[in-house]
Amino acid sequence: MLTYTIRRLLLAIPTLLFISLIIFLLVDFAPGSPMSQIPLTIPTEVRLKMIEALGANEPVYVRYLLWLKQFFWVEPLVMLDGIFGTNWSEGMQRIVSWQSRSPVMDIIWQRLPQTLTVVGSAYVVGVLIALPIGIYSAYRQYSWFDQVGTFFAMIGFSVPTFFTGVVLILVFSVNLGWFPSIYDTSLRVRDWDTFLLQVKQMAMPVAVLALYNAAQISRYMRSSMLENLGQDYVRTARAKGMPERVVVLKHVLRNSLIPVVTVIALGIPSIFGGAIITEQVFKVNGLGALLINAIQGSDLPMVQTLTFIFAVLIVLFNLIADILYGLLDPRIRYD
Amino acid sequence: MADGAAPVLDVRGLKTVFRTRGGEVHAVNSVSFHLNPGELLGVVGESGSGKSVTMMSLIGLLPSPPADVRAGSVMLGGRDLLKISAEELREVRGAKVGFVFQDPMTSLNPVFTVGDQIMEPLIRHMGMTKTQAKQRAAELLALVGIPDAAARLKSYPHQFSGGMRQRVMIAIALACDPDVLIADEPTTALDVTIQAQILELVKELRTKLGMAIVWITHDLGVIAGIADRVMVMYGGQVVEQAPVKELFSNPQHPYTRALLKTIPSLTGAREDRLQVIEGQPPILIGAPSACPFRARCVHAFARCEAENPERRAIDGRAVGQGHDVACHWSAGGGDV
Amino acid sequence: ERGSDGNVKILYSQAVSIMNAYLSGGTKDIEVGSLVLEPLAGYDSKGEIFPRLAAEIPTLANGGVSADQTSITWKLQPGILWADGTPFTSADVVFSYEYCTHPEGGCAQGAKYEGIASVEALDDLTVKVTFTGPKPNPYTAFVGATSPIIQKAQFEACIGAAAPTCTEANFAPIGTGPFRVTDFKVNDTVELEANPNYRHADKPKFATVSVKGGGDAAGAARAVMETGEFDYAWNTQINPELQAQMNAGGKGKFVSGFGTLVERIEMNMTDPSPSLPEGERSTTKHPHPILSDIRVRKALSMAIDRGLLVEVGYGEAGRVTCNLVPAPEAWASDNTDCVNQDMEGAKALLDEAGWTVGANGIREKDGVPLKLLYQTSVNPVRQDFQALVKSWWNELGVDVELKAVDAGVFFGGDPGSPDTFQKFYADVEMYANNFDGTDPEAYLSNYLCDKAPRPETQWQGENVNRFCDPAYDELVRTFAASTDPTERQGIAKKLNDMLTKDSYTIVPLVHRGRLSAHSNSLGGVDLNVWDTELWNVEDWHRVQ
Amino acid sequence: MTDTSVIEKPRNQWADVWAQFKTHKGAVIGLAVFIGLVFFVSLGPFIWTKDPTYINPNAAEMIKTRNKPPSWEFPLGTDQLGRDMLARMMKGGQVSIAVGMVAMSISILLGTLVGVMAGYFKRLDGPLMRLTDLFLALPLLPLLLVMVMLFRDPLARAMGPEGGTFLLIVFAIGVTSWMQAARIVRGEVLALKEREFVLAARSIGTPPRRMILRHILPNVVSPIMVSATLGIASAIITESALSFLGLGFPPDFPTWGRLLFDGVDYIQQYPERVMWPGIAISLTVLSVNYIGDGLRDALDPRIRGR
Amino acid sequence: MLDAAKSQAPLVQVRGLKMYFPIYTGLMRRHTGDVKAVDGVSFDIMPGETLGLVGESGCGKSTVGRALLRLYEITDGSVVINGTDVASLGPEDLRKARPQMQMVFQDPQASLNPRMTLADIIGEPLNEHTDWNADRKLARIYELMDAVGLNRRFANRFPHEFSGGQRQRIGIARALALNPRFIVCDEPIAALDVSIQAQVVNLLEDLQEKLGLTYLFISHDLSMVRHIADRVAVMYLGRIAELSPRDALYARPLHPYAEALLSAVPEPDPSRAQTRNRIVLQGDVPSPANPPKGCNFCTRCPKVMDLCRSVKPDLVEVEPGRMVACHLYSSDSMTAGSTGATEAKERSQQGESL
Ligand SMILES: Nc1ncnc2c1ncn2[C@@H]1O[C@H](COP(=O)(O)OP(=O)(O)OP(=O)(O)O)[C@@H](O)[C@H]1O
Ligand SMILES: Nc1ncnc2c1ncn2[C@@H]1O[C@H](COP(=O)(O)OP(=O)(O)OP(=O)(O)O)[C@@H](O)[C@H]1O
Ligand SMILES: [Mg+2]
Ligand SMILES: [Mg+2]
Repeated sequence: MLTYTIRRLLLAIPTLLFISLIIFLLVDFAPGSPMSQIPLTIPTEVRLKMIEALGANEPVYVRYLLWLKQFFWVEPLVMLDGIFGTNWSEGMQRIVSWQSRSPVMDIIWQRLPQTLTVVGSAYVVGVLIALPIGIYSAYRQYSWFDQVGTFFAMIGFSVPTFFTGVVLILVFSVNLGWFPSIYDTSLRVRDWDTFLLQVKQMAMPVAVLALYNAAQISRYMRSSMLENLGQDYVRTARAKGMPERVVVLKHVLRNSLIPVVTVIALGIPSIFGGAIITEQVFKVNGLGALLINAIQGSDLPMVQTLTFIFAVLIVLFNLIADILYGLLDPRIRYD
Repeated sequence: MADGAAPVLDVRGLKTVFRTRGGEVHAVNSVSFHLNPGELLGVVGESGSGKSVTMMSLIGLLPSPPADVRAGSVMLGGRDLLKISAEELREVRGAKVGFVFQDPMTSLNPVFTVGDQIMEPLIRHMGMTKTQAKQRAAELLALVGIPDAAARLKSYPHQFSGGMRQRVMIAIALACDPDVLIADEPTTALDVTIQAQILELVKELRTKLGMAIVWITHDLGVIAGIADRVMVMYGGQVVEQAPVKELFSNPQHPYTRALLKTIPSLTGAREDRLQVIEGQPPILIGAPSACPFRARCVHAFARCEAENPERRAIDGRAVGQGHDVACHWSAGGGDV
Repeated sequence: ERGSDGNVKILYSQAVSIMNAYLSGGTKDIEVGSLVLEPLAGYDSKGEIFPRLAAEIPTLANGGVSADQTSITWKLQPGILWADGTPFTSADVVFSYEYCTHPEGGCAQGAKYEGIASVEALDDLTVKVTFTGPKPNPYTAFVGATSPIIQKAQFEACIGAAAPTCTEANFAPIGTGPFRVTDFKVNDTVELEANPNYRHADKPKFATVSVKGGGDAAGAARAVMETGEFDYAWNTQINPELQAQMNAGGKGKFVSGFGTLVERIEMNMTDPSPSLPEGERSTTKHPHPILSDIRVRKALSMAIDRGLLVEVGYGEAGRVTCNLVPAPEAWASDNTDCVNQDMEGAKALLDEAGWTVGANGIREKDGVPLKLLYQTSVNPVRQDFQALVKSWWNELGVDVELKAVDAGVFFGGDPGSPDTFQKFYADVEMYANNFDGTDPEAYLSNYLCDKAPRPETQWQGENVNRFCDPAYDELVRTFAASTDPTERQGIAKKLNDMLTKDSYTIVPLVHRGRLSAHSNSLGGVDLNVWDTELWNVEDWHRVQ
Repeated sequence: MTDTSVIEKPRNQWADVWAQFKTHKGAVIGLAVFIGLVFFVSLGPFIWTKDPTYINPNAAEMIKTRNKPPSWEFPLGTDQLGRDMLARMMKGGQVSIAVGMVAMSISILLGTLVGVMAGYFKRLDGPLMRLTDLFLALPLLPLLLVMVMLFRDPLARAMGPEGGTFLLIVFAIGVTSWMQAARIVRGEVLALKEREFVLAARSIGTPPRRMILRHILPNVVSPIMVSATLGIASAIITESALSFLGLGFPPDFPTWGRLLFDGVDYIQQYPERVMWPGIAISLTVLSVNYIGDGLRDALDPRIRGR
Repeated sequence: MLDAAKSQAPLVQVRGLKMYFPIYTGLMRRHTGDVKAVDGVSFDIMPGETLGLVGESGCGKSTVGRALLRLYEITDGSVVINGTDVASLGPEDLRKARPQMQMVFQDPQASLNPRMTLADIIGEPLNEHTDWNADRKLARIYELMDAVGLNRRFANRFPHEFSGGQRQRIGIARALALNPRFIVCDEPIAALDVSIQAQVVNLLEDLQEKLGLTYLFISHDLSMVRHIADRVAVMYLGRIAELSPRDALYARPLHPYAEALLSAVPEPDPSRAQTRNRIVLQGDVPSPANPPKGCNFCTRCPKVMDLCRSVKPDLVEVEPGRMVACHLYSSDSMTAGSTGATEAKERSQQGESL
């Protein structure tokens, strides 16, 4: 297991380098310029000067190598400095956003909490809703519960979040006034009241995203359960006189969760990708908003770094999913 | 065996149908049998003859729908298992009746340790604590002949060979000292040498624990080796029933006869061609009104088409007690 | 009393990425930055200049501007303190100039300091700006929120190439304005509190300000007008129906103001045909086969019903205009020839030009169909405009193909992209533009022949329709030399007319206003379109 | 066993498939709805001949026809420019359904190709799965921007602006959404490869190409079917997001996704504006899902026999 | 048919066949060991003869069968079938050689593609190796179906619509399609019901007679092997333990493993079953990845000697026609000559024609 893990990690390095190169070139090649958001009143010469000051004129390979160095050497050093209070990274140039001129990593760290709270908890809520629905749908296959579940899952897939988001806002913020329509990122949970506020402002974005996630995961759960319910060991468990609860929730569930857990793990990187549209609708300003902002503003260092981190997460969680599979299923052995 | 003793298990007129799109499949049709204390009843019959369905109907293991246990009674310990509630039935399963299934590879849950799976019924039915159950589980494993039992409790099923897994299944079935052990083709998936091990084990356990056993198989050789009494099933019905020696020496039903002829012998004279039973097993859709074997029977005559034969004793004892057969021809209707 | 009104919440549908106007140029950054950093003078809501950090406005009359208009001397208000308690001096002013004009600094407001020979501190409270020549409008440097004064002590180490690395300073500059930053989250929120050293003891009324960014205009308007979560929302440009509905909600008000922003259609004077070799496409080498004829251009303009456009797209926040320079009044031409749609006249004009109606209702001439590609950026109102204009032009017998390009690409100016507005690989395109302050000189100079984007200039340049008229160039030179205000205004109107009603290279559609929203409980809002919208934030207060 | 007198005519497999399909109630309803939708969008314009992009050039008239509620003249009402919603729904449906189907086909094709290759050829497995990782990690927007920049004009020249855009969009969506299908198919193929009938085919000397076509592919239809169903929905939605970013069809060209997106602005005043496209998209997705369910069963001879 | 075999060279000649499945471990995926599924197996099969191959699960029977047909790339050794060394053929030559050697599989359900009709399945080899038109192919398919006793009406049905025995007939028809000379039957009856096993075995015998086929009949049903095979090879853990003429083996097994195996077969006669003296082997088969150092059977052998634990016995002829790999007989092995082997073969073949 350990050697397998290490081996996969080592193999991931060339893969990631290649991915980083592709991402870098692709993002670089895309049309658009960091000056697009500046009003047209600013004359051309000034624009050109600004671009020059950003270093955007350097040849692409120079920027790529610089970026590699910054990403793999400078930023880790900065992080170490942050932890141990050392100053190894002093004087080194970090990856700087073209839009805000501040280190990209700092912004990402700043954004991470709200993304994790909103998108993360939406994922958790989605999973928590999806599992029981999937389990029960499978256990009572073709019952009305199952049919209704299927129906809603399909609706969940087919209705875009920009629509559900706006509907929720209209109903719950405008008409009922229960929840705020705008997410306050500077809210600090200190006491019960602020906690309530936090819950309130999370309610709608979480609901929108959770609906979508739940729709998907409940389908996986259902089919996995169906598969396992037909297995011989279920009959064995029943023959032992185990109550249905134990049969389904212990024996079948444990087996069914193996593939589902890996599906869930594979979905985790998407949390870090944020939820572009939902974040925009509720103004959560998480990583998704950061990315879309950066893309629209052609903030290349930001886009490159974000997407590369995303790629790292994908590769990493692929690996984690595989390892999880091995851990959960005693039959699988990696060596 | 002890004819006078009250049977531990008494099944009468059991009927099980499956509702399918093509119609109702009458998988078990008026099956009656009993099981005396300490007796080993062998059940033979070809694939699809209803052996497994019969046994699973007894303790409500069939999924419903599509299965529907229509009629009959299953008396065990003075209660009719078909009448009691689902909860009560669960108390019977595993505690009073142990079940061993055919495929040891898939019948154990792959993600729980062998120990966990043996301990489960102990905790549920015997009210043991975890530590007690663990100790008992180790004893059981040792009982079924797995060396270093205590340590192997922590193993997962896939770490065991097929034979060992079947031993584990037996250990589970035996865990709560059941009155009846139902073994559904427990050695079919195993190699001959392993099968021999298991058969030895069961013989030994029988003498040690003295429980009654139903042993399903389609290998007449196995039956010959261990059974006291044999029941032959065909097309969802019991077609012949007799003490083992009687059945082999004096088979009555044409199916039983044919069956005995199809197996090549290991020791006897080698025949040039094997005997075959031509034709296909019956499709059990619709309530049976004729003898299920008539299409393949070399002795079939008009009555077989018209009427489903009743079981009938041929040695003067009551049906089920001695040798009985369900056939018009052997009753003397045909070639006499 | 300072801080008595608690917290005010402001919503910007574009989030703030930096507080230092010199490094961004984005309107949202400049405006929010103006809560902290101030210039020497600003414009009020009527477009009139008034002193902020300066003691008074230097003029020819008071001698602050030299008679030959080559220098201006600013007197600073005495006793002003930075938020950190240190005194504000002329050194800071000089430093701000140096900061922005450093060649490696990439200052976004470089244009503000153009034509300056030197800036020197005569004493602690006097700054003299010397120009390279006579400057009719000397109020560029240090005037308006786009050229604020930054603190020398804070930014000294951040000059030139180091400018972007001073994250701390760029996010939380020390200023003289009514508020100071307490927390800054890039592209998200800015938290500010009242500046204890603000020069007016009783201001600002609010103790804290929260500026939230992100989302869309409709959501922003809703947060003020319907849910009441925010007190002020910037640039809530939404469709008129929705405006009306939200107004009815009664929680807040829309406020609008008209600056110089004009939505217009630009006619491509050069041939954008893709069959031309790359490098010659949309260059002056090949005049446009259809649009070179002024009659076609005029007909296209005549077919448009601008009143309807305003009604559909902007409602209260738009006016019909035929001018490129619609304001200030003194500078705006009285040209109204385009106000009424004249479909028949347009048709006649096209007939006259030889474009006759062909088989399927599309006009053609010498077998060439009258077909135009009409591009703009992605924006719901613009897409509605496209559809409407298309329907009129279709009526005229013109075949129109529409195209909408992502704003980031359209305005990005990336020479590699075929879709930038400067490259103009289309026949007509629509966008809006305006000018800073009140003097249109630089704006009108954009249409000089040599400002046409072309391969040699990496497709940069403001003269996107490649208008080229030697008479216009000549007049622009006169304009630059002229110092008399009335004469200048006359020339500006002439130039405006040359571009619009005389040539129809630019077809103005709508004079667009700013539309912002504030809650009923927020008092003191006075929408300013000549400077930052938050220009008088220190006077904002809570009304009960 | 020996009566060879009556030789059954070769049965038409598709008749069997249809017979089984018919027994699946949901699938039949789904098919009816889907066919209804297809008729609605394809034949509808011949009956309801209003031009979906027609705006009354007469301003006074046009003002009067703006934002109309449903009426006999405009059965689904009009939009903010007085365009007939019914005509727009039909026109938009043509594009959306076509985009959904074609983009889904491309993504399924690619996904199946990669999945089968990776699963069947051990040597290709590593590289192809890394490629899948790469595509999963690729930022969609810059990718699209690059594709549009590179290919829109040449394509538009070759096929007209709408045809070119269509091709570009379906290709873009297809190319960025095949990864899930590839993973699933690969897993299936790995399992199928171990089945004895594959070995049997090998002992006959079946070359890999035919092995894949005849033995592997038919046996992976059911997972493919599932991802296909989901693919249509996401393709329709993605298309709307693309037009929103200016990467889609010309702006006056309606699609359901776009109508839905535009309608959201007017949701408070004219909620029916979002309902029409919303219902249409959901109906399409639901019906396709049920059809997929039915087809999966009908295509499986094992289920069909029952 | 049997008389002809006398003078003929063997149809199948296997020498030192080894089939190792490599195990890769560690960071660099280094080749650290092998699953020695088949570890040096040699035997001949004469034309028209049936060689039975028996042994416990996992002992390498299927692997031998598959390696013979070059479904695996073998590790070492040679497999000469009808004069060509199958083990070293190039892809195209191999394809050409395929028609003469075919296989019938254990699981009739799994070996038929569930999405192909019977006609497709039987016709597939014809598609691969002939360029006949559809009619001719159909004629051949019907012919084959007749030969294996399938009703022609079934041609358009799918495998799941058949019973196990019928499915196995389909598998046999497919194997026969190209007129092979040699068929590997890999447990063709293991998954079938007793009453149907007999049908299939009879069919195989009939076909052998009619078409002069040569079989390698893999099974663990010793009584069925006794019925069908001329000679029987008993395998244990990748090696042949004993290779003897059928009657001799069943009358008096020489290798202790063969002996145990035979005694473990249940006797379908209650009177004899009760009295039979069973040798019950203890424990399980060792892993083929890590076989014992000496004789593979030494861990379970009731007659194990010290020598067995250190030296692997070779397969040598200890009696005419009987080859055993066991140290118990090593002293005799010196005297047995090659002539004895042929003698034995004659005897066994005569014995069969009883
Ligand atoms: N779920 C089901 N639905 C419909 N018919 C069923 C179902 N389960 C079993 N049957 C039918 O019931 C009959 C009896 O099956 P059963 O499993 O008892 O046979 P068996 O004698 O145990 O055979 P085997 O030796 O193969 O285990 C068969 O004809 C089978 O087709
Ligand atoms: N592809 C493979 N990779 C690794 N090991 C294999 C492979 N195929 C077979 N083996 C191993 O080779 C050994 C022999 O397998 P084989 O299938 O030949 O046994 P068998 O005698 O046919 O058994 P059975 O009676 O169960 O069919 C087994 O231990 C098996 O695990
Ligand atoms: Mg059974
Ligand atoms: Mg095998």
